[in-house]
Amino acid sequence: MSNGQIWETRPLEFWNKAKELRAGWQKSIESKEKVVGQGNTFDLSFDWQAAFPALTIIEDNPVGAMMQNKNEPYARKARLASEIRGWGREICGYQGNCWGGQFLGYIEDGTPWPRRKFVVPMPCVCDQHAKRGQQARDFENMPQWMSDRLMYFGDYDAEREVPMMEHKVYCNFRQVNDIERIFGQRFDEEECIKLMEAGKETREYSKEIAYIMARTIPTPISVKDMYSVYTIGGLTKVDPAATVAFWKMVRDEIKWRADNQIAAVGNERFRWIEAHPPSWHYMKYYRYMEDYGAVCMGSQYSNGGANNYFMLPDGTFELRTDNTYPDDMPLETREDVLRKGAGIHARPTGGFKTDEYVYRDKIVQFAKFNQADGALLAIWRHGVGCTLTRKEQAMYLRDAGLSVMHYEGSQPGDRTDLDEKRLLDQLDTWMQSLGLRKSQK
Amino acid sequence: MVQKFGKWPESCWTSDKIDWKAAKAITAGVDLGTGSAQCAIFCDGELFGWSNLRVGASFKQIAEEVIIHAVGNSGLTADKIGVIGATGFARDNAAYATKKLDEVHCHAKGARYMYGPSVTTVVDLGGQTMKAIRLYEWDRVRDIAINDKCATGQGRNIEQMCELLQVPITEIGEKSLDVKGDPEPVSTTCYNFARTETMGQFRPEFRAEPLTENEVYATHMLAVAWRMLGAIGKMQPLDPGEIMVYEDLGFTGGLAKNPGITKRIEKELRVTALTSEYDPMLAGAIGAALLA
Amino acid sequence: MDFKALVENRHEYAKAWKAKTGGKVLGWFEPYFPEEVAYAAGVLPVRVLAKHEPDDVSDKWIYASCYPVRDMVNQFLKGRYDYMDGLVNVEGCQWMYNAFEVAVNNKRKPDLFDHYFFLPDHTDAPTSKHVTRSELNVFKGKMEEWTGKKITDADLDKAIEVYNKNRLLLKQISELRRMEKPVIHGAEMMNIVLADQVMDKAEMNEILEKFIPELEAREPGKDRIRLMLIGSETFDTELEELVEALGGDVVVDELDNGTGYYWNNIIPQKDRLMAIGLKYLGRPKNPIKDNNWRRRPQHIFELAEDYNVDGALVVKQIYCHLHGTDNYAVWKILRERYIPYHFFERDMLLPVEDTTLRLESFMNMLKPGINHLAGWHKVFGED
Amino acid sequence: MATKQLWETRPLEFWNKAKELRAGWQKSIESVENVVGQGNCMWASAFPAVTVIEDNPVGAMMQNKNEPYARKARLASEIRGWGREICGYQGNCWGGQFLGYIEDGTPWPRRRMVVPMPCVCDQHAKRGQQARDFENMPQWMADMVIYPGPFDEERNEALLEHKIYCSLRPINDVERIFGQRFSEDRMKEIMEGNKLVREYAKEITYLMAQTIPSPLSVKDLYSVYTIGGLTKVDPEATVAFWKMVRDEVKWRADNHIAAVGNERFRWIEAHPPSWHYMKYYRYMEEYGAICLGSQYAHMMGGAPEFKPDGSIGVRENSQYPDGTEMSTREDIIRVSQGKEARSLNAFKIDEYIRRDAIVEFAKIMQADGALLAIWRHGVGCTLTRKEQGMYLKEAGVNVMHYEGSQPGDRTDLDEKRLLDQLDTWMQGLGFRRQVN
Repeated sequence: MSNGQIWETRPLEFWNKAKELRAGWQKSIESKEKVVGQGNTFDLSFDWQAAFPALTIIEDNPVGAMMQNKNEPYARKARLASEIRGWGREICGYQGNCWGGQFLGYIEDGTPWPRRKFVVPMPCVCDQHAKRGQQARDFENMPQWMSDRLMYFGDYDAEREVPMMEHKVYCNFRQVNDIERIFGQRFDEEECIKLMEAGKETREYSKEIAYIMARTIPTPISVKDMYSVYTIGGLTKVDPAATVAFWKMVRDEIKWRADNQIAAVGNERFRWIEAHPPSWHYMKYYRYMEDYGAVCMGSQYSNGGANNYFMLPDGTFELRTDNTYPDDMPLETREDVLRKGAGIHARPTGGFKTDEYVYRDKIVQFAKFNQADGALLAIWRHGVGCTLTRKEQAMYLRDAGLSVMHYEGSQPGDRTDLDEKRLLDQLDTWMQSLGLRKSQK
Repeated sequence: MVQKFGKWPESCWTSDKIDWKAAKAITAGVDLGTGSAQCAIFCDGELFGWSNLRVGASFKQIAEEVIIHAVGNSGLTADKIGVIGATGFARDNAAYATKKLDEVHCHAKGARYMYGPSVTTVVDLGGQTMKAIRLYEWDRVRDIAINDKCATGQGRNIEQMCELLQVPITEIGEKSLDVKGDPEPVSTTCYNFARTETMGQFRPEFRAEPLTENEVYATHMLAVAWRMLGAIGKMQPLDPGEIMVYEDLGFTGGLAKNPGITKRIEKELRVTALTSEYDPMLAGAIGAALLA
Repeated sequence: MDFKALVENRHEYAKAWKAKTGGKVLGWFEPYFPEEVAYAAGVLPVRVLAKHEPDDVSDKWIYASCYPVRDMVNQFLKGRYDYMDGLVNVEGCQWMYNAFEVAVNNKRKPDLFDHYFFLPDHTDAPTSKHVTRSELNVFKGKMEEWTGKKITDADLDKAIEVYNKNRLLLKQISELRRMEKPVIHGAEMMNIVLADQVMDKAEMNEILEKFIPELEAREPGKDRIRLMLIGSETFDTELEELVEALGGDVVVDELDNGTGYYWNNIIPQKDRLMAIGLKYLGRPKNPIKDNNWRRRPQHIFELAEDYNVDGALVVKQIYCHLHGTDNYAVWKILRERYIPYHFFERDMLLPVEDTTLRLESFMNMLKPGINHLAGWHKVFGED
Repeated sequence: MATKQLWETRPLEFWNKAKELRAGWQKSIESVENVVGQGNCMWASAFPAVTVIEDNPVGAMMQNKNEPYARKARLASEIRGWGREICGYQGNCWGGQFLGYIEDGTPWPRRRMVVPMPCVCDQHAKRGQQARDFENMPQWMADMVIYPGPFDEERNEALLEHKIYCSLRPINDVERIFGQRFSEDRMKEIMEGNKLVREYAKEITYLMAQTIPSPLSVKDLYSVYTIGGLTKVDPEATVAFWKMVRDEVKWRADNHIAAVGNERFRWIEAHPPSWHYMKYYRYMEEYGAICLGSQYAHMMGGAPEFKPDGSIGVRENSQYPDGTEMSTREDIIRVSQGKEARSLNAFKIDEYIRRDAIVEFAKIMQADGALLAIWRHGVGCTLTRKEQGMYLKEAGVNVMHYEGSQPGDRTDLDEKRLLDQLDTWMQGLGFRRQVN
């Protein structure tokens, strides 16, 4: 091991498989046979879009993020195309990038922008998600469906849940019926049941990964590895069976690394969490921190599985059960199948951005769960859903003994107002004030 | 016996290979139209027998006869048929029917049986109504357009024209195609007015060349075909940007046997219709049997 | 309450009203007629309805035109409307104008009052409201001259209040049809609106105020296919009854004399006539008044969405050229918003076999794609 | 002269000029520099490059020239919802728009705005909508103001303001949207030219009415009557052309040059036949029956009427005196519209204000008979034909009806049956055809 390195490190095997799956997703967007729609059918904790023979649904998050990550000049041109049409500095970067491409009419390699044919909702507390589908339909006429991310404060309220649940089921039921009617593709209920099983299995693996990552020192993987995995099967749609196999492979490799003390960062001395990725073109700041031995454990955004763990008064962590019906539930009609997918609770049990409404201090539990020493909370100028409570969360984390730092920027899909050099200076000040020094290589 | 020009010959067939006594499920479909009535009988999903008769004076009587002719001398009787679906204008006269079905879905299902699963546009050219149906790849109707209220320009009209012009209904179609170019269609398809206008076309009057007999038939066939295009076209997307694809087109009903009409519709829709060995008039009855 | 009977005995009702009050009855043709001014003069405004019977007498005067217009003239010439003391028509459909003019030219009473009210087809210009106010003023003068009674602001206020209340009650009933399994179906609702157009509004308000609680106490009906009716004016409820017999329900209509008749109310202001004028200029547009940037297609879509319809019936009287010309825009909005629809033409006579074939096929076509939830209890047997 | 021909006949010299002007109009529609608008208004020529076309002449020419193309266009309209109740002109012209090409296959000249053509006929009121329903473009609307009875000062005030606004608004908006400067002076020239054209047309109508034999028949008038009105050509050329026609007609009247050599029966019509079947005039001429046209054909001159002193004139609205000072654009429009909101000369207005005016028209034209077509659709053209037939019969004019769809649509017009009817009518009055 190189000098100053405490644990053994090793390249990740699942890395190539992840790249291959993402490439498959990119091709599916440009495919001609498939009917491409904007949105994400993740509202029912599984992906019913795959139950249609030739349908692909894309949310503009991954599209906008990849544009920013891969081709900043094209992303900047796209954002200008959005700005001159009235989307100024207040619009989420992903939205500005993706739909800027639509206004330009071509993607980065010059080929025509793949037009969307319909819009399904991606229910999310973030307003930009709620409004995003409108843009495709304002640009040209296409069918659009809407639904809601159901929200109320406090504990589970059975009375408020009943009409909310009917609303949730109706919105999905209507999308499936109308897509079948309008695009002439038959919805396959059997396939849909298989998808539910696959969705459940994938979620189990992601919970295990989150647990291993959080509770093992040194952590077997860091957030930058998680980022090449975390959307597969969710925002980035790939073949369901491949999704389950991939997540199993990732869980196995991480478990093996944890058992054999293979570390993501050789001289891990400081574990820190974040609220949100940096601007996607500037992932290298993780490596800069790793020079100090500071490994990033990720965020409630990247480690979805961790959100199911809740801290008990004695400091231990309890895994809350899933929001599903019994397995032997009768499934005679399409409505039954979708009702089972919708789960028992209309309101989501918790997780990224939902906590801003329901458990405003959940980030402390996330930090404790990940045995973090510090937190780096980006405060974005726009992207309302990603910035809502960062300052408040910082106060809760400091009360819990963590060292917290903020840095300013626009939003992960937009590099405007992010002074990269100044960010590195801030990181130096932060680390050195905690007594850490960069290891000389 | 006075020769009937405007009548399609009646026909029926019963399979001698299938033993209906061994069949687990016998279903029948009856299509009681305004001009003709059909029946189709299936044993375990296989076509056992069919009949295609003219509707005489009484619908009740034809409802009975159409089954008798379909079973032939196989000994099968109406009460032994488990399920009978009735459709068509006079479906209420089939007292024995266990289920009443609408014509559109019956003709669609029948066309799928006759022309195969690829058919997506079915045009039923009936005696009094004309139905244009668009289907999904699976058995579900996507869009329908039905001719205007009155029965002008339908099968009944052609039958009357054949009586008037003393030409058999089986030949008027071919003859109407045997012309150099289609002259302008007769200006109306309402039979009462078309009669005088058609007669007028034989007269050499005031700067108008008299038409040959075939050309007179052509003027009438084109007028009727043009009227049907008005209904079929209503299923077309509103703006020319998306011209609807008509490739898999199947004709059913009596006028499907009249090339003078079908060829002219195909020419205008730039498509060639699918063919089948079954008599297109049976589509309604076959569909009713399969859907019952 | 049998509203259909009220519509059918409208002649007897009007005669009884005349006997009881000694007032005059004023027949109107086009639905843009501002009845409030006539009501303020103590006159009973009554809509001239058509019914289907051979138009043997009117054929001499009118060629072509839609059938209701021919039948209105036929009934007028046969004396069915002798109890009407006056006729008024508003600028609108020309066939309707012709019915009014032929009736006036064949006065069955020497002193038959007639007036032609010019409400601009171009309803959206800033000057349109001044034209309407001026015409209202002229009409008010004519009413005063005809009835010999001065129309004061108080009379106008009272009339506005009665009519606003009437429209609100009708809308109250119509809102009940937005619920799943509504307690009132299309035929009964249309009969209520037709009765409303041929009766004294004050009397009708009392009836409706008694009727609404009864309605709200009713058990919800069966789960039916929810249809919307778009197209020419109707004079009877044969079509709605046939739809209900086949398992559907006309939950909302965009008819000129249906929802269009009671959709918006007069917002009182100091200048009463301007208030009345703005109401009629602002009501849902009928085809001749829907120009420039087209408000009718958008209104159709909003009704379809509010009442959660599964499909639309676009039904037009044969030879109704206004709704004929609007077909393009109506079909365009229905196709753009992916609302399935079936178009057909009708006459006053509704052939049952032919229409059943259409409606049954259309409803069977809709059934596989219906977005009606069976609901929680059906799936799990719990309540 | 053919045997038994009573008067000398001579081909018309203005015929070629008329064809040339019509061809110029056709080219102006297809020109790319022009902003082509649907509708009809006097002020269009005061813009440097604006052409307005009402679909009447387009639909009529399609029916007259190329029936298979017109039939295909009407089918394209029918499948989009315009059935048998829609005026033939509208079905033809906008059917061409749906098809996307005109009869020779070249792309259909797209309209880019809609200006109003105020007319009592509902189809005119709704016609502009179609262009804007098909694709987005600016559209302006106006009303044909009507109220029965004599001139009503009180009603006229608000109606006149409405009429002025609806004329002024499109001019201002066209200038703003299409960036073409409206020339007030040019507008004044057009108004002058228009007055002259109306004078000439009025004289032509008078000469046709009051001269036996008539120097001109309606089929000649039909190649002239829309020039400068529905068929917009250069204003100066319009005035010169109408003067030329007036002069030739006056010379023919003075020298007893007849349109129909053996004129023995003068008849009027309410409306042209289906435009593909103009030959029925010649068929009647073989009986010596000359058609003097209809209020529609004579619309350029205005509606003729007997003045109180018995002389023949044209219905007049009270106008501003000549030489009224017109400094602003609004002044010009006010003067052009006159002082009366309701225009007595508007075509088809008789159906509202003087349903028996056709009797006066027949007397002025010294007509012996009237052939009133009753159309199945085209509401404005058919509204009162049967009633007018009754009034004419009471006035001693011999009336006959024949059925059809509308001049732009030959559906339901049985040509042979029409000729049989004409034979019965003429032979019933004792005339025999002289087939030379």
